[in-house]
Amino acid sequence: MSPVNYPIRILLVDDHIVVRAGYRRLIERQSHLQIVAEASNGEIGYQLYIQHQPDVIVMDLSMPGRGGITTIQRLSSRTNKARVLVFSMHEEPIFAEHALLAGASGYITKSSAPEVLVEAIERVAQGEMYLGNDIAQKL
Amino acid sequence: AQELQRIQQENQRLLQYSLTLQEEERRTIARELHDELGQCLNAIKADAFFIMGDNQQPAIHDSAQAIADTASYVYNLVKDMIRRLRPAALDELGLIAALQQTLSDWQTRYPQTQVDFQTTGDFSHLDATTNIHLYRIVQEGLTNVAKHANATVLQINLVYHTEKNTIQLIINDNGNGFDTQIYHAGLGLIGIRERVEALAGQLNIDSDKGQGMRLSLMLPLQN
Amino acid sequence: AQELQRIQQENQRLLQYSLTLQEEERRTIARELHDELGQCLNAIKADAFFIMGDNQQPAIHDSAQAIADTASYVYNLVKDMIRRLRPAALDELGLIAALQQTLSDWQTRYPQTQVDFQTTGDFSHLDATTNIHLYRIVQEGLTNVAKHANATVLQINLVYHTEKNTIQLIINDNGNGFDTQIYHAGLGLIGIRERVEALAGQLNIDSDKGQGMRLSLMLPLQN
Ligand SMILES: Nc1ncnc2c1ncn2[C@@H]1O[C@H](COP(=O)(O)OP(=O)(O)OP(=O)(O)O)[C@@H](O)[C@H]1O
Ligand SMILES: Nc1ncnc2c1ncn2[C@@H]1O[C@H](COP(=O)(O)OP(=O)(O)OP(=O)(O)O)[C@@H](O)[C@H]1O
Ligand SMILES: [K+]
Ligand SMILES: [Mg+2]
Ligand SMILES: [Mg+2]
Ligand SMILES: [Mg+2]
Repeated sequence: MSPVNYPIRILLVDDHIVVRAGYRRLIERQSHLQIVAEASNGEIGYQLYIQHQPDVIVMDLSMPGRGGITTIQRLSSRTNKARVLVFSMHEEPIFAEHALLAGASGYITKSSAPEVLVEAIERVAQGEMYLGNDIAQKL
Repeated sequence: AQELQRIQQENQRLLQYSLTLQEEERRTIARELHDELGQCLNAIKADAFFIMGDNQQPAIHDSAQAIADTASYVYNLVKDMIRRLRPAALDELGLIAALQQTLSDWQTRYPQTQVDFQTTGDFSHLDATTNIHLYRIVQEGLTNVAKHANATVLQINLVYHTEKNTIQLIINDNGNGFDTQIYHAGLGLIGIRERVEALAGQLNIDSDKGQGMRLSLMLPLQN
Repeated sequence: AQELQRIQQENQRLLQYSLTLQEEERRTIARELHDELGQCLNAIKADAFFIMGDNQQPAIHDSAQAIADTASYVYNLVKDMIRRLRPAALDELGLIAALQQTLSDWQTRYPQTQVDFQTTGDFSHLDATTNIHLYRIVQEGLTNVAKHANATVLQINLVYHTEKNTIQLIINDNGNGFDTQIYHAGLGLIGIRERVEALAGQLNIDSDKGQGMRLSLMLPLQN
């Protein structure tokens, strides 16, 4: 576990505007979490990571253009500091396997309860690995 | 004879075309369901949870709970439809990952049959059409083994022959088998034959009563 | 020659079969979406409105509003998907009613083209396959007129010839036309040809630059 500076600074990468708006509402209600930037695809997400150096990147996988997995690969080959929490619709464990191989620090599905997202962000910010229950069971 | 060949080529072209269109449509529907419906339902659920957590009035709590339950119910329905239509892993992670996932799901459902999946070569550059046809053929092969074979071992072998630029797929079980002289093809084997034909490939089905079944196909790759 | 005929029949059978499967699948998806989703989304919206009416906390009001908006958005999306997949009127009211509905929607969207729809005979006993093929052919014809013709008049004529037990469909516009010697068939005309072939019918396309286009087909009816 590494020490964490609060608030935890978050970059949200998801192509779906409804999802971003929903999770922004949720995260902003937590006083110890802060969204510093939002991106609608992997390319912009990568640029914004460099610009803002957030503590955690909450990353969707399926996005038009450069998707989540290639963006994670690109981030991990640039720095070992990027902590990516994958937040995806996909519940098949093969997606989690590929994401972790690419260098992600965590994987939760979008059907998880909101507390799970908050907890996963905290744990990943502390340098731990985090897998949602539904995925961990299947792996 | 020339006329015959022309008609056979035309035949193959039409088949290829209509299978491709169908798979394209499935992909579009699956994507829409996935990208739009699924995500919106999750967003609705998240807001409902928030209301429940933040509010003590029982009437409001009940309504929020009802919203969350309905959203979950619809979500599961949509997930099921998506799975039937098109495996997301195929487009996003490639043929091998999609097959691994499908085989591991199948193995969980049919633990009495031991599945052995082997690949030789690099399949990351297959075009989308070849991918989906190979995937569907394995899918039907699995359904048939579950339905008819009562096998203890199922081997699936995917080989890329570099020198000949062909792909070979073998699906082999040690179950009941059937007499290839008198069996009645259902929609499954016809579908497999169609897909192989659409890809200008060669299909072989070997079986006999009590001898298991071996389906083997060769596909030439373009370029 | 006999071999040729056999292959052509086999060809037609496969085509018919795969088109039918595809339409079946569309129908199933449309029905599932229709029967489950619409009602559930309305229930979610009703609960969200209840929460908004009963609660003053701004954060809760915002969440309930977001739920209602998202549910409406999804509802419209689903309605759209269903319409694309399968015209409800076709199964429930028959071919003529479905075509009337579709033509009147089209007319509203393209008021500059005057649509004239005429039918002769009774079409209430067509089988589901013939219905859907005829419907899809008209649908593609309409799309093409909107896309390519720039016509002021569009005539659609559906005639049941009792003596020959055949159906004739004519789609005729007075727009740009095209040179039938050099045009490039897209998916639309190939799809029409496929459906006519699957029904063992005859297709004629007459057109020339500036001469409008006339698509005419004859279908033999079984029994
Ligand atoms: N792995 C297998 N082991 C034993 N028999 C098989 C196997 N695969 C196919 N068969 C036999 O071949 C027949 C045709 O298979 P096919 O998949 O075409 O049709 P089906 O499975 O009976 O029905 P459908 O696939 O249309 O649901 C089967 O009914 C069965 O008798
Ligand atoms: N009603 C029409 N008036 C003028 N030109 C037409 C008409 N219908 C078809 N065409 C011509 O025939 C061509 C082939 O039509 P087709 O429907 O097969 O393809 P498309 O409409 O171009 O593309 P797609 O249908 O695949 O979206 C068109 O590109 C157009 O040039
Ligand atoms: K905050
Ligand atoms: Mg996405
Ligand atoms: Mg079968
Ligand atoms: Mg067209």
